[in-house]
Amino acid sequence: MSQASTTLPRWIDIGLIPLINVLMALLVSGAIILMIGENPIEAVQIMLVGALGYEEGIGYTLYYTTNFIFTGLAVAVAFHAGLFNIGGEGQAYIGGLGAGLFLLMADSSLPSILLLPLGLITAGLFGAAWAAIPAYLQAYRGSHIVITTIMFNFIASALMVFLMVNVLIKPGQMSPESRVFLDPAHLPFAHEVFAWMGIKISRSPLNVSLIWAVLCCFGLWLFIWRTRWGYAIRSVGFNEKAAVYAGITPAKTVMLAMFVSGALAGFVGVNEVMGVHHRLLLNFTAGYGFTGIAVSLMGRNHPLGIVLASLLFGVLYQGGAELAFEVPTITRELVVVIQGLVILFSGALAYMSTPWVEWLYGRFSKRQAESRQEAA
Amino acid sequence: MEQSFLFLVLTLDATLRVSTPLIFCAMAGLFSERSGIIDISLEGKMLAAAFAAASVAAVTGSAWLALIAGVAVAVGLALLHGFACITHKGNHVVSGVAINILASGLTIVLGIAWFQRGGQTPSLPPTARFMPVEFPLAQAVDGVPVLGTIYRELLSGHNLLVYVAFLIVPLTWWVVYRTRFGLRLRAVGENPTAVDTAGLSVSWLRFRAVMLCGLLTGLAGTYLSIAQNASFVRDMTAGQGYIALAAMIFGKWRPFPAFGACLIFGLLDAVAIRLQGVHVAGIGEVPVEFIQALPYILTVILLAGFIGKAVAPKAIGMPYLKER
Amino acid sequence: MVNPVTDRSTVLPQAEKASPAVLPAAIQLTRICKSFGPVRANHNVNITIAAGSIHGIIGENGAGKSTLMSILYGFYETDSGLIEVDGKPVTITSPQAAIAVGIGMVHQHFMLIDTFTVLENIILGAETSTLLNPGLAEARIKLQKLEDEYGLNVDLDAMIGELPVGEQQRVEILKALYRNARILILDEPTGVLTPQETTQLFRILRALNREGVTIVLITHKLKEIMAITDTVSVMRAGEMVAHRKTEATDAEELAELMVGRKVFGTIDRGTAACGEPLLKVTGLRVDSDGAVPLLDDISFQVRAGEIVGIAGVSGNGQSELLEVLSGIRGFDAGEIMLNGRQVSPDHLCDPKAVRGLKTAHVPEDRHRLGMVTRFSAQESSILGYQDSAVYNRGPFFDLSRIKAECRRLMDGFDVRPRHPEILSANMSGGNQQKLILAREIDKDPEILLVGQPTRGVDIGAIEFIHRQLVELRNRGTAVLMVSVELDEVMKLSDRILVMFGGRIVAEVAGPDADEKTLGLMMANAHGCTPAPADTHA
Amino acid sequence: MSFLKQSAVVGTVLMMSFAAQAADDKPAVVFDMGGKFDKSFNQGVYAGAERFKKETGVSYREFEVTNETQREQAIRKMAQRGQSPIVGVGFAQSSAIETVAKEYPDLKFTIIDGYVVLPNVQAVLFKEHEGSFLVGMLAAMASKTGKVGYIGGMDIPLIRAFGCGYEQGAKYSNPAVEVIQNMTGTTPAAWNDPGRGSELTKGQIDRGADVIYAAAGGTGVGVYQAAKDSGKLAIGVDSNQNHLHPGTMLSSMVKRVDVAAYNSFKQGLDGTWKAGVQSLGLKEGGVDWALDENNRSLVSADMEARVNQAKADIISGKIKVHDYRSDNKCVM
Repeated sequence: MSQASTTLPRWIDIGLIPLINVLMALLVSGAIILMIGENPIEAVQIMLVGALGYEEGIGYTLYYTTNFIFTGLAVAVAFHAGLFNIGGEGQAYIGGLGAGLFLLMADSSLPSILLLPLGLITAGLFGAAWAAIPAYLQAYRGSHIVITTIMFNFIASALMVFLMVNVLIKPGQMSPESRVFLDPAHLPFAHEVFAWMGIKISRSPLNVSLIWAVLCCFGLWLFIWRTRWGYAIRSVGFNEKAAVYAGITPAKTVMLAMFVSGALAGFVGVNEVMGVHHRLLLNFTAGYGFTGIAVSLMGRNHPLGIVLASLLFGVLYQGGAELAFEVPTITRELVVVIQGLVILFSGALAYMSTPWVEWLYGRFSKRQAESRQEAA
Repeated sequence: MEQSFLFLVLTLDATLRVSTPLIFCAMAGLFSERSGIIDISLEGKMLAAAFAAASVAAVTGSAWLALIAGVAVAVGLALLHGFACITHKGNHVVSGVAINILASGLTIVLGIAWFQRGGQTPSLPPTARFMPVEFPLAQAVDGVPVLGTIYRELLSGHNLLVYVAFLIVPLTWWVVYRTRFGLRLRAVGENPTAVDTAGLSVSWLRFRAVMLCGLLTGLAGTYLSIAQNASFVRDMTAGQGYIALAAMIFGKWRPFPAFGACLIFGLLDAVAIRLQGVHVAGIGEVPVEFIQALPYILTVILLAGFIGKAVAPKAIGMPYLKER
Repeated sequence: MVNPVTDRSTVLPQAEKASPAVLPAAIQLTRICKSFGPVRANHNVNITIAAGSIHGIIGENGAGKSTLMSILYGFYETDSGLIEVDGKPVTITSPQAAIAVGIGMVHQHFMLIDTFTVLENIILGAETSTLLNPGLAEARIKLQKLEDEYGLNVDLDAMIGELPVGEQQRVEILKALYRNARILILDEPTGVLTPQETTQLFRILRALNREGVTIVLITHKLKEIMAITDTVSVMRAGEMVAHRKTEATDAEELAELMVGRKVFGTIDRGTAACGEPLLKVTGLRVDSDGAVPLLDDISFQVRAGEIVGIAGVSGNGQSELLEVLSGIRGFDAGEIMLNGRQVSPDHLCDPKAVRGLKTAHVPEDRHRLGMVTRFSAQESSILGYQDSAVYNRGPFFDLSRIKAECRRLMDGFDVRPRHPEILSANMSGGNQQKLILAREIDKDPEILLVGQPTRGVDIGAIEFIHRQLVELRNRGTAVLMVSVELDEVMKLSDRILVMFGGRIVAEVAGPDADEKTLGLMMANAHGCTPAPADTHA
Repeated sequence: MSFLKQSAVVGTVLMMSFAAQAADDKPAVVFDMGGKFDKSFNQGVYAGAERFKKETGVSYREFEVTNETQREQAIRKMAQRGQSPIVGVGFAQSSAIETVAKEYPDLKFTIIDGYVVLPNVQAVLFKEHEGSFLVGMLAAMASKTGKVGYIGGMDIPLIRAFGCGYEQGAKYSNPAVEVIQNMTGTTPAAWNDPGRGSELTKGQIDRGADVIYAAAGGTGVGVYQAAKDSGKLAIGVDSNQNHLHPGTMLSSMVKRVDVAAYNSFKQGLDGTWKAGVQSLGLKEGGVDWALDENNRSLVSADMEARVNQAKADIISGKIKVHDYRSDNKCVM
């Protein structure tokens, strides 16, 4: 790993190789599309046009991107502490529950200016609290966080169904959904915001959560690389013993990292519950927590990379929906397959292409040096 | 008395059926993790195997060909895991997650493409399945109290793979602790450098371990789709791979304790199924959701309370890099 | 195959042996090159090791000795060059191939599995049957024969993790012999041994040599080369710089060849001007999982302006003592006074609080404790002081300040390259150690705890570090130093405490110490406490 | 860059061709998350739509949603293309239909299993409790042990309504009957867990149940299989599933979502489509019990007569079957 970074220039290491990995994943996906009898090139075109070709499509793409930024950052911050948080799904679920409970309680008594920030904070706190339990068990009881966070996904789901079916369901309603929040509790949609400015754009679920997501990226970057807490998190992640030597308590740091991670995952609830659906309902997390793993891996756990990877997955999700719309034989699960392939190639096989690239680069730079010599 | 005894026997009987895939997967995980390869892709391999077995059984009508197909696909995925973790020194957990997601998507995409049933495979006739094996005299001993009931209900009348699962446990123990391969397997999970300097190939050992893991998850998947059930249904593994992994950790990476943990989880599930909708004195009806979540809650509690810091093989999850 | 190499200083290896003229060289390496990226670890290395000899290879850390041996043992493939064993060209691409041509290796870090028995460890990879038990029985017979033959006594059924290191090393030797090794390579074998154990090892090596085993000894200790080898080769910066017959050279010449310049062996300490006791330990005890405590009844004090050295074979409680004093590890009984403040298990017993008592700590293992190798140098340079107001402005790091401070430390301690943004892992061992030392000394500690101050550090840097420690002591700091290098302890200490089995078994004034008596104390020849050490540490 | 441009061109072309298609009367259906092969109501709608296509030769556009947000997106996309009528399947699509229908007042929308009142929305609801009541009676009559079972899919009010109707029917026929109820799970995975369905069934059989009714989508497959393997009876749901295991399928509670979808499409084509809420019970033929050659031998003449009598009584209002969804309570 370190050898790769010492012999190759940075742009190859963090630019070209990830790109090659994504391309390989897409190539295999293309083969699968061929296998089920469709034209992959056409599929790509439909996807790109569907995701980026018109206003509404772009809106949806960015709406998905918002979710992936949150879950990607959540996975990344845990990764920096050496933890693998697979529980983003459950944390997002509970985060949404928190926001929903708060708004159901307070939407008639508080103005927007208080409701929205407090809802956001509640979502973060609920997500964080849900992550804090596995974190506590890892830090103080030695339970493996991968297992416990998976279990907590299942438990969150059960809890949510119990509450939705038995407690929060809107009376007389047949589907397990809460009542719709009052207007002040809605986060403004992008088309609404633009309308205030006199610009008309198509309706889409894109809302101001995206701004919060971008702020979170910047905030997390500062937090990880510019504060003593981020320093502590990275120390524990890289070398726990050195962290202990430095007076950092790994257990507390694990708690901190997971708390931040859970809060970030919980913000998916802000986008979904406060931004789009305006009510509590089941399954609004739709696998975003798991996709966060792929996003974080592709983005190399760096906020900037995560934004780019989130965009890519946003395109994949929206374009994939469009594809399923246009080509009936291609089903929605194809996007799941592509997602799995991206995790495989960008994560587990991240360094597969490195030797080849090194070899090519070696030849290329040699030839360049030779021709330069000749010229001289 | 009679009634509650029968209830007990029948609950245990269900325990056997429910814990069978867990046992296969726990032993599979044990081989992999003892060699130092973390495997959270038990779930995905089992799912893929279930799909392959059901597909082949539907097309050929042969349970045995289906078994071979299920095992082959699971071993293939295991090799992919090995290729990522051993050959390319990728992160084990990430590779596992990728395989799980891939399996859950691909089984449906291919299922729809091949069978046009929304990811489900056609229902299988009994001839294409592993059907319950009736022990000799099972009906004859019916009259014998206690023992007769146990023989007829508990021991007899399971399908072949259930019995195989229960034989796999002592076999695993024997392989791990009584053979040359087992010695090397344990060594490579503890200290791969030592194994390398002893003139053994770390990669080959680990590849063999993950292939064994694939074999056993293949059996688990086959059991699910063509023995316990009669077709493949999307995401039919429903988290059992994770539970098996938890059982293996709970059993501290040792065959018999892991087996015990599988039985506990199986029993829990069997009891939960029977307790659903039952009014518990003083509490009233326990919410279904709680019963559903119980195995997961219990896993968390068991992992946190009983075994505390689980001692994994020392070199687990670490790619083997030759050091200067 | 007589002297085919036209190296300027190749010796005639067959010089004194009985009739080796007809024997081909056990190992002959010709123009071996090996690079890791831009780093040339071995460059045009030529060496001839005569059959039946004891051949030493000496060089500083990083000179390329271990790379060369790894090539011989099949860990690395050469970029170019020829390897011949017993006169025949061979390609060694794996340890298996090395074993097949009769090469055995005892690694610096033992290649043993703690949870296996001795017997299981030895047969691992050389089992004779698919089933374990028959193979074990067969091996037991063969091993007993080997043990008798060479006087190597090891309990075959003992668990490796419970054996002292000396015995573990014997297991490693047995392992090589069990695989019919005729050429035995030992990589820094004495680092973890007491002088007495070293003597015993050498006795075993001579016995093996008498039976016809060729022995290659890799070390950076001149004394050992002089004590046991027939011939010696010197490596520096990846190249072979000289080959000598041991009897035709001396330690000074070898040292010069190793370093490439004259070396000064002594240091002017001046006299100790002891003041108040700053570090006081009374009746300290740390329990372990087993019956025997890790530390038992430790009492001593260190005064201002004094260096107290702790001698002992590693694994006798020194590491634990440093960990307790620096707050990393808790303790079960006793009393610690740091700078006049009492530290108890539930009060001030954590690294941060200990630092607050003006106690600095240069840890034994710089890679695992002293720095985060994946941090930049400037990030490593604030490890332990990351919360200090100097480095923070509000909630954020003051990065320019951190960088400036790091550069200042690098200037003061001659850390190279002087580049605060370099990855810590990419600095040499000596420079890493200097940076850690700089970080800790810079805070003007009243007490300095320092473990293995010069482990893995090249000679030039050793001198520098020693001077810094003495200077610090002269400024009135109380220094407690743990080192397994007896020379170092004797050279620097005003007083020496000897640890064995978790206890302090002797105290000697620095000037009175001599290697022999210290060695006996370290082996606890006086029998103060028969408790075995915890080998886990 | 040029590639992007090129695909933009392709996209424009595609868009234009859609616009051209939109001029025709083109029906569309948006399936719910279970997917069109869920062996339950999505599949019923699919069957109805296919029948329409076969009979009229008019093809339709379809989409299966994968997450909550896509419901509205898919329906709006259909609307943008001028598809009409647009059939939304499942109660969860109600709010999406409501939103989009307001935006496109000229298009026709049909929501199946959902309640939306708008001038351009047709809401089709079913009285599953009535159909379940009948099969509950059948179960109680066929049972030798006096114990019958019900296995639901995901624990939601709709599925509880099935169980509640079933229990009322069983009790109506035999007040002493014991009804064992189980839910498969709490997540959508519960619709596709035949393994668990099989275990639940065996559990119920072990507790004495000998007729088991499943309203659990794909999970039902495991239920029917397990019942067959144990030689007990099972009751299918939504579509007529009697053919799955002739001889052990006592009957099926048929919910004619296929008819609802077919009618919507057909009426759209004929111009007879009408907005408004329809609640389809036994009276309207929206739900029923299935009797065919596959289960003929299991249903005695007496049973048949009694069930049909009850059916008539329900239609006439003599028997009132309580709907769980009306107050989230199961009142006997």
